[in-house]
Amino acid sequence: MSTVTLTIDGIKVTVPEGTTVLEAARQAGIAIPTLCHDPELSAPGACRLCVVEIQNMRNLPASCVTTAAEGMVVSTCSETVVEARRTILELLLANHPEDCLTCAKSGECALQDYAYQYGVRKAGFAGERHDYPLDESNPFIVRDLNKCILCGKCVRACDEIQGRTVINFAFRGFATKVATPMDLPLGESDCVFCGSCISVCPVGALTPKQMLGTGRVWEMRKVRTICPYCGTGCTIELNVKDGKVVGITSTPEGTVNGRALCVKGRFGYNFIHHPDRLTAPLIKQPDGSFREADWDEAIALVAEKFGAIKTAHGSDALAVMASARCTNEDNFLANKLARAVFGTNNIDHCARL
Amino acid sequence: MCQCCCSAEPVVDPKAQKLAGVFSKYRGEKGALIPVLQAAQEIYGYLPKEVLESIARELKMPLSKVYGVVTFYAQFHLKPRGRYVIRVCQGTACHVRGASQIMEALQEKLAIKDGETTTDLKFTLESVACLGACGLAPVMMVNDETHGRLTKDVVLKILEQYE
Amino acid sequence: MTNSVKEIAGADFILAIGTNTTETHPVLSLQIRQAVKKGATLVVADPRRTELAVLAETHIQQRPGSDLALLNAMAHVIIAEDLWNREFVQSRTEGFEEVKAAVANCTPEWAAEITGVPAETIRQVARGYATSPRSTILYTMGITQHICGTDNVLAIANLALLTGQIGRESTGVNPLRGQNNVQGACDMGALPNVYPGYQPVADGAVREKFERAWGVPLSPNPGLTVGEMMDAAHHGSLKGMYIIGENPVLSDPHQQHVREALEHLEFLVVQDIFLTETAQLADVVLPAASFAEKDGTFANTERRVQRVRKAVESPGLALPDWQIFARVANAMGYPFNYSGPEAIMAEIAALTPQYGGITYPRLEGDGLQWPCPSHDHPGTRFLHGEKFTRGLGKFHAVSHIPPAEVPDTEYPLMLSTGRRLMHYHTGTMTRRARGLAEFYPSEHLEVHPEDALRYGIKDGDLVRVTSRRGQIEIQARVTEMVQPGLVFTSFHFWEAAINALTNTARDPKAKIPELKVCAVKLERVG
Amino acid sequence: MRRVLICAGTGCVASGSRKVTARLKEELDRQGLAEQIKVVNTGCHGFCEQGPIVIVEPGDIFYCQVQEKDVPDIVAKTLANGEVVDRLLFKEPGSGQAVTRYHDIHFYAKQQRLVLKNCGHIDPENLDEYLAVEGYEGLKRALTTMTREQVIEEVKLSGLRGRGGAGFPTGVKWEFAYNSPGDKKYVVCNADEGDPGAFMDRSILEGDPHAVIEGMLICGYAIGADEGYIYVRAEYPLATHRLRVAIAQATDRGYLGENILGTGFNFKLKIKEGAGAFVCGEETALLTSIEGNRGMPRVRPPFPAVKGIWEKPTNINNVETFANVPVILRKGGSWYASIGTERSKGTKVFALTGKIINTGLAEVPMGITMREIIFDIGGGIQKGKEFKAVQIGGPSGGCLPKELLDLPVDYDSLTQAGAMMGSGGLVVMDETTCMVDVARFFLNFTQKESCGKCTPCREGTKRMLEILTRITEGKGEMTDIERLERLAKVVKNTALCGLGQTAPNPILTTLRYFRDEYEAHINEASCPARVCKELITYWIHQEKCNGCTRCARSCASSAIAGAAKQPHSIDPAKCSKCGVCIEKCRQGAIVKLTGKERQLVKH
Repeated sequence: MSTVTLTIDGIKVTVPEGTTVLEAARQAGIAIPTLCHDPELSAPGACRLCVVEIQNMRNLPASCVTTAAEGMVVSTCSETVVEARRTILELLLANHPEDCLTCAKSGECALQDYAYQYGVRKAGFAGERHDYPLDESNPFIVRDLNKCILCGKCVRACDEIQGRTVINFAFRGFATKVATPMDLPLGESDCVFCGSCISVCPVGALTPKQMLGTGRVWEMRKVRTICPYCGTGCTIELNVKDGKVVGITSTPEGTVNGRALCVKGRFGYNFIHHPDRLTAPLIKQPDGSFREADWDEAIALVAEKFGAIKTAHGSDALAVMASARCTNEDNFLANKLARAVFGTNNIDHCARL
Repeated sequence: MCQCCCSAEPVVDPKAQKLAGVFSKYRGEKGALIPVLQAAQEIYGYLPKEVLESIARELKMPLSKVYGVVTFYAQFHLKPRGRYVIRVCQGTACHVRGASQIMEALQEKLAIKDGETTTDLKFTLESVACLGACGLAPVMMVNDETHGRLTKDVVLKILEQYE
Repeated sequence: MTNSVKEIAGADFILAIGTNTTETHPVLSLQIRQAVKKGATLVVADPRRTELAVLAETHIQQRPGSDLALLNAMAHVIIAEDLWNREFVQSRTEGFEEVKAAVANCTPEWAAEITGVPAETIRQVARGYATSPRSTILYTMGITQHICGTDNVLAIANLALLTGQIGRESTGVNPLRGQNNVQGACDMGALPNVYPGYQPVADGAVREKFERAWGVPLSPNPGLTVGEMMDAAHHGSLKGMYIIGENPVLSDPHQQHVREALEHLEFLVVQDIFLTETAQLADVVLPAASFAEKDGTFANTERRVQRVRKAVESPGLALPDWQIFARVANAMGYPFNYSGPEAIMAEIAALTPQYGGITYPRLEGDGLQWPCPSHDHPGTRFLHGEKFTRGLGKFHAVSHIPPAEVPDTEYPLMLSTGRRLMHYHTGTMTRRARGLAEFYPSEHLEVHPEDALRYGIKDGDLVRVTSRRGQIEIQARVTEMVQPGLVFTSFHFWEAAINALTNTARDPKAKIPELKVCAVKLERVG
Repeated sequence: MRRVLICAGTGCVASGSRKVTARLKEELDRQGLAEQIKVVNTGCHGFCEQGPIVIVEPGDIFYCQVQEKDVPDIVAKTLANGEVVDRLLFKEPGSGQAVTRYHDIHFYAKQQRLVLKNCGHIDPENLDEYLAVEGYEGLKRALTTMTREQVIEEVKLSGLRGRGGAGFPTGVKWEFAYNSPGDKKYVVCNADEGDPGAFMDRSILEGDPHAVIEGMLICGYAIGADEGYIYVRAEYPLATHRLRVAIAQATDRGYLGENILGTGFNFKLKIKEGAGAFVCGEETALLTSIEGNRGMPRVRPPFPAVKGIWEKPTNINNVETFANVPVILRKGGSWYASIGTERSKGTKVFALTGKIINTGLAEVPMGITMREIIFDIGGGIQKGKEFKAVQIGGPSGGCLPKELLDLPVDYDSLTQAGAMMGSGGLVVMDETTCMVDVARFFLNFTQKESCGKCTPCREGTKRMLEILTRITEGKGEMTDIERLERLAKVVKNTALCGLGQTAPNPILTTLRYFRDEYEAHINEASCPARVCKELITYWIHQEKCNGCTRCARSCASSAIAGAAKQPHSIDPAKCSKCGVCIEKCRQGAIVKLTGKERQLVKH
């Protein structure tokens, strides 16, 4: 593959032909802020935060959509560039609620981070702000379009990752918004609540409803594991706070799924700490009701009863129904229990259902 | 779904029939959405939700995309419009020759704002960027007819023609 | 799956038969959408007009239980029109002549009668499948939950063998596994006839290997399948049962039969995370850890073994399943001494050739797709590349048989069952997941408008559905998603336990119950 | 045979030319002259203000503002007896002298019409008339005597630059598309003339549609395209109609379709009607719109020449550019290059509007000065007022002051002065035009027409408009000017497409040339042009008012009080500042006060 060499902030960088200036800079360890860019999605070049100065080019091109060329001389932090970025951030903040204190996204909000980085304390351009009603019409996703910066990642994720295109840009100019058909609440649209839009939203416009108020981002421990539902095997991250799973997020590193999940995978976790969970062995009493027992008693009873049946009627009077929801290790031991301990091949599970 | 009048002949909606004609004309043509929307609006006078849904179905595209296109272009309307659509030019030439006063006069007379329709569905009033008849500024169009060299008085007289 | 999930996006022609992928495998269905976006032809064969069917270029709306006729007619067209892959058939398969003879009379016109699908459609789909550079077939329970389930699968394999549409990237036969670790449970020998790694219990050498490893003599007789267990329990030859993480009272066919069977047992142990409908029948209930509370591995539908990681502590006394098994085994005099799941995996690897190279450190990151026989093996993206597991791919002559129970004057409608996007299996988890339960709180029965008219049913009416085995009451949803004569619902809701009605008739080979078809009648309540 | 040419352009139709045509035909029938005299409906003469225009040939007699009632005179006198009807002649502004012959009128005499040559002189709905004036000869020459490369060379030699915006060399653009690999290519004509105040493309389409089609065909041959689109804006129904007729006729006669002129060249042409979005005039947005999407611009590169419609190489030029091509092929590139300046060749059509006497289209050689256009051709400023500024290039352009009146009009000088050629709209402003208000007007326009895709344009135009509005309302602060300038520069530097990048131009030029007006608004609460309503008060000069009551009777807000024959006065609290009273007052007693003057009223 042919390569090109360019100079970015005085550093010579060699990259494969076709690489964008943004990627080239990142390879050289130079951070360029972006809001609408996402390596997994198409590049609209819309937010313009990633502008840079390139010798012999008019204006300030957006680095995310400018291809690196041989001999290019790029400056990512000249005064003009910084001034432009600061102004763009000011413009975005001028139409953004200043409620970071209570915003669920605080701590992992790109707009907040960049405002901090560029020292934009408040919007310099007071004027009209959007005043859209909050869309909380469904139990999964809260949409606050007042916080939307129109980066369009959700639109592209819905289209390019999910292939559903439930949302799109509607209207134009200052009135542009991300909308469902006929601008109905999400709950009345064809949305299937996969939440991919949440996973790409850089600000607090799209948040998982069930996680609201459960903890700040920096308080969460993320444990990477596999979804407990269908056989696709999506990677999920359990968000843990104070010993509780308070939410599920996806990660771009998901092997099978990337950031995509379905509604069950992303929102179907409340059963984990449900009060109905079994917390102790139960032994049925003569009247048909259960009483709690400790492990020793319960296990002794099970061993005794199974042992007795085995002795009286032979191993094949016993059977094990293993589980397609248990781990390989669990199932291997179930299999060993049936065959080596019970002495029967009567083991099966619900593979056929 | 009709569940009550099973014996009756299916009623054919002439507008729906026309729309079906539009679909067959554009079937398989790339980039047909905008002309199809234009034709549909020609038939219905505006673009009701059901029409958008059938267009999305026919053209095999997401409804959100259809909605996005409809709301992007000034030509498309989601609400019923007046029999007479008054388009008042707000172009540069008209602006410097007092187009805003023409607009004001019309708003006052019809008691509606820019973009609105009178309750009797007679007039719809809207401003347009330029009608390209700058020589006659200020200008307005009523449906396809252009009227130029407007003054407040002239405008009121023109309205009377459409009673 | 013979292929990997992501390979689906690279296919040129996809036949999705008996799979409601967007609802049952939502994330996997994204690959189908990608393929369609790139220009692939999608053909969906499903008696219901599912979302995937709407996305398809062709929707084959066959009558339930007529898949085999459809598949054989496709084979007929491929042979008759000389579209089969001579080179592949000659070098890689055996048994072609038998299949050729078996499908000789399966003309599309013949199949049209049985399936209700126009002959020309069958021809076109067969041609498309045979001639596209990379064709792939996806299926799930719509194919397997029939008394001819195995034959259906064999008929699909026949098509792949005929055309050589297997053993290449994005090209193969892909059953989509329905549960998170159904692949792993099978891999781990939770099957009556095989040890881990599909090693037959009847094979002396294999048995010897396990006897040596486990230090006890093992039974040479294949055991009972789930359905057979229920029958055995029902007539008394099976006395004790240990059910782990399953809820057969709701998930298995003919609920009354299952319930009675479990009640006939001398001793029933149920190990689960909730007191399910099945657990309520147990003598002892053992509290297990949920997936979030334990370490281990799952194997997904593409044979990828991935790490499950503990995030939180189990509630109360609940323990990971493997620890409970160890306690039971120890108490029964056979010590299970494992330091943890990683140690168990070491034993799995030692005894299971496909897992031979799998260790926990190697599973960090993307996991491994089996077969992974050795520590330096990178895993396998798609199967049957050079040769089939058994050497030559074998054709199987199979022929159409009607469902075990077909509509008649008393029970004039067909009932089929399946899943919904928002719920999962018997609802044990999803109905306790706040948002899901709130958004999809109750179930309904899909009824075609023509049938609704016939039985005087309006959308939202409460209806009684009755089969020879039982009855339930459920709200009707009048919709054209189902074809006339067919009603459909899910088995997620105990309030509308549809398996009270379903048939226990089983496929004689794989013992899969015919959940996809039974005869019912419908009446409005009140 | 005598011919009567009646303009049927949009302007003249609006002034009643259809009725004139009908009446004339009726009259000729009645007098039995129908056989000898041919009535031809033509396209626009570019002098719409004088419409309906009727020309009698031979003799080149130019009648203007002709109404139905004038028809009998024209028939009886001019057509029957060769007499001129004096009252219908054009009177030169200033001198008031009546002019008989079309080409003697100053407005036309100073023009050099290449592109507009046929407009008004042939029937645009009759292909034969086009053929009679060497129509399709350029195409014939290209197809039968030249290679594709030679055609491109000829266009490069002509020095033709794009007439729609930034003035990119047309031949070079064609060469890119020619060199772009691909077996399918497109030619697109941008007829989405959206600049308010520009209507040359409309006139060309209405008056000479075949010239545009011929230009596109030549381009198609040159770059290797076999399909084309003309994207016409929705507000131009007549132009669309004429194009449809022209395409049908050209297809019938073998100028479009398969095997054109027997040369094996194929080309089909479709019309796409726009749906009302100014941004679709931006070439990538236009392509996106043709594909059936929201007309949002795409990032360049890749340029349309590489990835245009449906990712295929596409060459896109505007109407006027294509209309220049046939004459270049007919007469040669070097002939064409002899017109104009060193770097801007040929002619340019300007739309003269605003406070100018002769409103209309003027085609002039490049390099002519602004003064010549405005004063010699345009006849100067209306009502004897003082020239203040000319806004050139539409919303993307800028406002130039009288100091720059002698600026030669070419691409580079205009850009240097902070404006741009754009599509060639020239809006003339006099002392009664407020430059802050003009800037606000343009920002209001670009803000409304912003597609909403990129941050600087979507949010930036909104904020600039808000600041300007504040200033025109007298609520501005001096820091607003600073803020405006900073914002304008960033938007110019960072916006995604041409619309956004040029949106600040009206602000930047007015700030550059008329900064004092901004300062007056802010510091003195004064609108020197007496336009900004919040800063003016209507006042009746008590000594001049004769109490005729005309003003009071015309006031819709009942803000004027006063007894008959007594001086009247205006109640500022009620006054809506509509200005009707000033129009009605014959004494010149009503004036607008601004700034400190307004204190007069309070006392």
